[in-house]
Amino acid sequence: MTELTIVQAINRGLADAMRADPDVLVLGEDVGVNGGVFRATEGLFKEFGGDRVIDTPLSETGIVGAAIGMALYGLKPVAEIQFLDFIYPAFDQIVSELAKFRYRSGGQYPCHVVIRSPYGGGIKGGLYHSQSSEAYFAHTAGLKVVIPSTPADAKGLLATAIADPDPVLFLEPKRIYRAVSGEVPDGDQRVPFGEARIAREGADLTIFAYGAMIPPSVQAAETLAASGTNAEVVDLRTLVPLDEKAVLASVEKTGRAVIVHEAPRFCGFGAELAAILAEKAFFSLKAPIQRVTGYDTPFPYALENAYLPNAERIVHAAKAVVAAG
Amino acid sequence: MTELTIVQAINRGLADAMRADPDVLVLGEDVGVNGGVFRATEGLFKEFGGDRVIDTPLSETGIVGAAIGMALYGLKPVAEIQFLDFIYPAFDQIVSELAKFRYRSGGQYPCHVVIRSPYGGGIKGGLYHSQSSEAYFAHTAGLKVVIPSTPADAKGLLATAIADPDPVLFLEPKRIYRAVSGEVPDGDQRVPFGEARIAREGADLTIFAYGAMIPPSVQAAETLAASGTNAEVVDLRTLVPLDEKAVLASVEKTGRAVIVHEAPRFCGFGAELAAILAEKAFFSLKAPIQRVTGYDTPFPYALENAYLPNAERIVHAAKAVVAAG
Amino acid sequence: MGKAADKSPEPPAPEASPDLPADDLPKVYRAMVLARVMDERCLTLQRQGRIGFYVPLQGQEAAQVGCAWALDSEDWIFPAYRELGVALVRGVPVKLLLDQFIGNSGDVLKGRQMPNHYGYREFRFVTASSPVGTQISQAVGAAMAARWKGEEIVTVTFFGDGTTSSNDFHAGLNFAGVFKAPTIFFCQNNQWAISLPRERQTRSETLAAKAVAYGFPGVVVDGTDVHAVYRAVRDARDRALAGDGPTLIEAQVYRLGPHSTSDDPRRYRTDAELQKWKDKDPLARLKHELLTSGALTEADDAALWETTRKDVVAAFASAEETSPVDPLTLFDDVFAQRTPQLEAQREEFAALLKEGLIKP
Amino acid sequence: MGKAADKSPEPPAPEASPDLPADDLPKVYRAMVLARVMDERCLTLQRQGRIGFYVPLQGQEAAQVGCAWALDSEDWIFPAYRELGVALVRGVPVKLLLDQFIGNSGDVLKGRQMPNHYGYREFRFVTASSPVGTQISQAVGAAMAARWKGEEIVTVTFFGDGTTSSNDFHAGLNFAGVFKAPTIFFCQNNQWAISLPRERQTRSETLAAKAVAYGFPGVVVDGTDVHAVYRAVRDARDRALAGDGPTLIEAQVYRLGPHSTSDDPRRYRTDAELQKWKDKDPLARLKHELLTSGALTEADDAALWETTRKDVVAAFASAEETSPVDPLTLFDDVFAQRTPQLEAQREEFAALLKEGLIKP
Ligand SMILES: Cc1ncc(C[n+]2csc(CCOP(=O)(O)OP(=O)(O)O)c2C)c(N)n1
Ligand SMILES: Cc1ncc(C[n+]2csc(CCOP(=O)(O)OP(=O)(O)O)c2C)c(N)n1
Ligand SMILES: [Mg+2]
Ligand SMILES: [Mg+2]
Repeated sequence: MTELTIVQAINRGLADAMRADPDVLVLGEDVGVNGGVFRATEGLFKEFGGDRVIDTPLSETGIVGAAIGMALYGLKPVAEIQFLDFIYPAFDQIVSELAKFRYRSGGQYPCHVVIRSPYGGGIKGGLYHSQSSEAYFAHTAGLKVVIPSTPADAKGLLATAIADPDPVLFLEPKRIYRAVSGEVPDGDQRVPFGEARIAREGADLTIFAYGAMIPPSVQAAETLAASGTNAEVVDLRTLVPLDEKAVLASVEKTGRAVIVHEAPRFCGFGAELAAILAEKAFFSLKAPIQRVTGYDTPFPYALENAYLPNAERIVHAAKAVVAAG
Repeated sequence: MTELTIVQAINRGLADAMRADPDVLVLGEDVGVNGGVFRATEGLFKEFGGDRVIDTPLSETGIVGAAIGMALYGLKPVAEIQFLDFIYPAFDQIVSELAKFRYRSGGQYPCHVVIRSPYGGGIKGGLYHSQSSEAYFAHTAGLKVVIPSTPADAKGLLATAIADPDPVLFLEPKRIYRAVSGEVPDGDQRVPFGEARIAREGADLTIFAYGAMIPPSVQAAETLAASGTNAEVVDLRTLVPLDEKAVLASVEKTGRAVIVHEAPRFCGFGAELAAILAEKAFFSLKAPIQRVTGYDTPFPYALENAYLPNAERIVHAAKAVVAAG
Repeated sequence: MGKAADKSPEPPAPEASPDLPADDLPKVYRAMVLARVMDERCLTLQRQGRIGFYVPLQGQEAAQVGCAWALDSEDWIFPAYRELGVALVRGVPVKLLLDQFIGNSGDVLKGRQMPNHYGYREFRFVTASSPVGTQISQAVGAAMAARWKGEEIVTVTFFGDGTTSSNDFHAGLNFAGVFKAPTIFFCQNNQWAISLPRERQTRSETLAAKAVAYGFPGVVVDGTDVHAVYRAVRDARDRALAGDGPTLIEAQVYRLGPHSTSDDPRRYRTDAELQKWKDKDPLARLKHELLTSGALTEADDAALWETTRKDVVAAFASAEETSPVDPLTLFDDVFAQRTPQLEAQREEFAALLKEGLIKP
Repeated sequence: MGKAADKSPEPPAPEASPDLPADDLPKVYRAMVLARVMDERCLTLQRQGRIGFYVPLQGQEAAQVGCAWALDSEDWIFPAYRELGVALVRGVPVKLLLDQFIGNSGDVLKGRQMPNHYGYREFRFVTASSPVGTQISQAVGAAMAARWKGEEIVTVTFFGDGTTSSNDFHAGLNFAGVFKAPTIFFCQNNQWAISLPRERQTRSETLAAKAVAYGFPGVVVDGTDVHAVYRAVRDARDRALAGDGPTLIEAQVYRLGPHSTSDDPRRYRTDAELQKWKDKDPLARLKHELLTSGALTEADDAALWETTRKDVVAAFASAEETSPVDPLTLFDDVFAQRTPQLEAQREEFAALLKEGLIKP
């Protein structure tokens, strides 16, 4: 066990994977000499050299296209997109190619690629350094989407992602890169995909969240406890594959759901959770499902704190749900 | 009134708009001399010339980027993306720029742009000539998303789109471009955004659908009528802005919902509808909501008919919902 | 050897160009004939509704076969959707291709893609997709990987004149220049991108000249001349393996047929232009050469066409008899293993299939 | 006039180049000083936590001011995020810029964007965004629109060396070439894209040479020489308005400061390199010229710096006193009119705000 922040856990995870497997390499903008703008790749260039820690030209199209080609040839590239907001120039490669290659080739050409990217608000980054666009990717058949919220999960899920033969989008909650630190098991400890984590147990209501929304969700649960509502917090960890079993089991127990994410509400990931509950846990539900999310506007700058879900809003929604039935 | 197919209605709508307003122009691949690969722009090049019906190089990035620039300067470009499957090279321009320009400039720079694109399956187009990726765009704050299902709506909604000062993604159900024909009012008859159309009235169950899923939904409703279930079919017409009132009103009446779309289920547009119902019509709902959708795989070729929702699947789901409560 | 695009930084020395071995020429011709025969046949089959769609290559046979001939079988091909000639040189059996065109159970791709979008790992021919250009940056990544693994191969990517406008053309060539990737960019300038003529695609003087922007050589070759193409590709391959980086080759050809079976070229180009290029038919050119050299007689030629036609007809008959794909394969290969969600959808699907509510 | 990039198809004739009027020089210098003063001040303010972020322009003043000086006030600017010098020449008041940096109620953008991402329709200075390159193809569309409307203006788009690798660089320049758009592509090659040096961004000999790929001229200018920049831009503008199409200008400069306040350049570049370019400081160069010509004395200069500093400090004090943005504006300008959904969210938000559950 070592005490690490999330960004340190990721850095450690990358180094471990590169040491263990010569086919793993890292590429992206400023990932080499500079060690990444968030220092997630710090030290890798020194240890593994410029052929395995590749500073690329400023082209996300090229980064993902090249990563796919490398994977087709048998390597296991880990590409960094500097901010999730800048992934869109690579969207064609991701949606048309990365997600579909195995399928359209009848299984001949899997794409063993991980794309890492910091996502979300909370660093006063405005419209283009704050987005949380996981829903686009979760809707894209053929991609796995992973979002850790603790240092241990960051390392364990990253190890699983790098070992996974399918493309994985690994989203890092940059707001808590350094804010959260915790014990991380040493060695190759993997956290499996498709298993949610119960961040807090409870019986009266379930709060579903992931990534940087876990801390305010847990905080909300604690506030709620004071007023007699015992909330469960489910950290989804992997959006695809989703741990539907855990989602349903929790609501079958609590009968109430509040869903939290930073992304705009409309067609956000929370919609899918609500839809699953409305289909498969309908008779367990005692009250309307509420979503506490970013608003349906672009991400603001000055009003960032007003935009992002906070513990107060979660508590407010939870109370409304409890009051409703 | 004139009897037109959907593609003829669109062609007519474009010509009318260009005649009425010299600031309207059309650009895209093969839209000029060739009249568009689906002939939606047939005749426009001859009437309006190459400066207003612009054959562009093969770059969706360039098409949308240039259209934005034109709009900033005061024109009203209507860009064609040849197939919705090919919109991804323009995704950055659409998501980062088109959708956010008005907002991020504090209202100084609206983007009066329409992007037209044929979408959906049913023409044996395989992975790349069949996609139905409306959810990506509906999740993008700042974009309007419109999908007509009849010739009259095609013309009326297109007129509204071209007059709208905000960016509109206008998705055309290519599968029924020519299959459906109907009466279209002459002259400048607009269909407002944000008003769903009741394609068939009913009291027992609501089928929500749009675009090319309207015909099988109506067919399903007719089959259901034979077995005593009176289904309402709601044609959403505009996904953004959504006619939430009509959505809720229908389910408040019927108590049951089946949601139909071609796109993969996971995080598809249907999830949002289900989430809205689970939040705001919870106490009206008598039974679980079911979604009849494409599967969570890339769009297939040989198995296209097995993939696409059909009337039988809709009937099957509707019966299950009715049986459940 | 075609002239180097003016302004290329390091034009390869034409004198170094190796020649297409004379002994190979009859085989090269046979490959070109096979491609042409399949093309003609498939256009007919599409009209008859026996295949759903087809993308012809007529006019581009010398470029494709000449290029493929200059490669090693270990080299990786990243095609667009029109490279039938390359696939045939690679040795992909005709029946296997036709299985793909039908999308039956013999199709390695399991019926997942439109005709022409095939690929065969066994033949190092990467599965094609429709979005133009995406293969270009992938080919560069693969070349970087091969070099990293110490394998002495090149990757070759095919694309058209229109595709030089794509994002991946720019990204791929730039990466290749920066990383000196052992990649050959083989652009078949067939003068049209559906209805857009080459001159309206870009104002660059030649397409090969675009290599200047990425700091490596670009060459123009007459793509109806199988010798010129062969030499240019051999040169590029040698350069790449010597560590000197990529080359852009512009093979000037003409698409004699429609863009695809959905296209009607009479809407946008003239008969006169078509005729001009028909007079430069690459098959006629090579046939003339072989007749002149005595490597072929008119009688040989007639026999060749006849046998080839028979073979293709027989292969299609056999492909048509091959059983359809199993509908349950719909849920395979999304991931290496089906997720619980996919498993559940598969069960739901299987039940509906059984009840006859889904008809594949 | 800078040398034409070798290989440009139609290098403009240097003899035609108009000169920067001597009378303007003191004003040009004043604009450069103002830019430098604001830069120094904002770096300090950011360190003090009084603004959240800042992108400095030090080293690029001559390029920006020289370019802006050569334009007509009706010309449209499509900036990246580093073009403070251009905004100042356009006449954007310092206080208005500082309001944007704070994101207060005086900000025309309503506090919606990070510092440096401003824009003012009134000054034909289009609001900047962060994703690199997107402004390039937009500038081309606007130029096409202006021509279509019969307006005699050009659009000018600014971007860095790194941005030549972007999708929109390729798409934008290609469209401009094909449509002969009256656009000037003004590339400030400041030698670095965050930590990536120019030589590793692309292997093209110069960035200007990339114009070859699009069939129009590319020129290299010394971006520390305000005269050279002015002449190159005037030439390009004349060409554009004469209907001869776009020009790519590569202004060679150096980013003397960090990429942004989040960056530490010592991680990737040497003091020696920095010193070399500090010796070519564009402000020192112009000052020397003005001292030599007698247009400026050392005393004038000292006074200029002092007044400028005072003005900026005063403007910031006033900006800091300006009230914050109204939280309810969060829901404005998504669309021309709020949709019912946005109206409902706004109401929900207003209620939470009232109850103190949301703290802006
Ligand atoms: C990104 C993208 N946009 C549009 C299309 C539609 N499309 C298919 S082929 C084609 C023209 C391609 O021209 P070129 O690159 O010259 O190749 P050719 O077909 O002539 O061999 C177009 C526009 C596409 N496949 N992909
Ligand atoms: C599409 C995209 N990817 C990545 C980034 C992150 N980023 C911001 S500036 C920059 C470097 C830009 O370099 P250059 O074009 O040379 O401009 P400079 O900052 O040197 O003026 C990068 C990588 C971005 N803004 N947009
Ligand atoms: Mg072509
Ligand atoms: Mg730079």
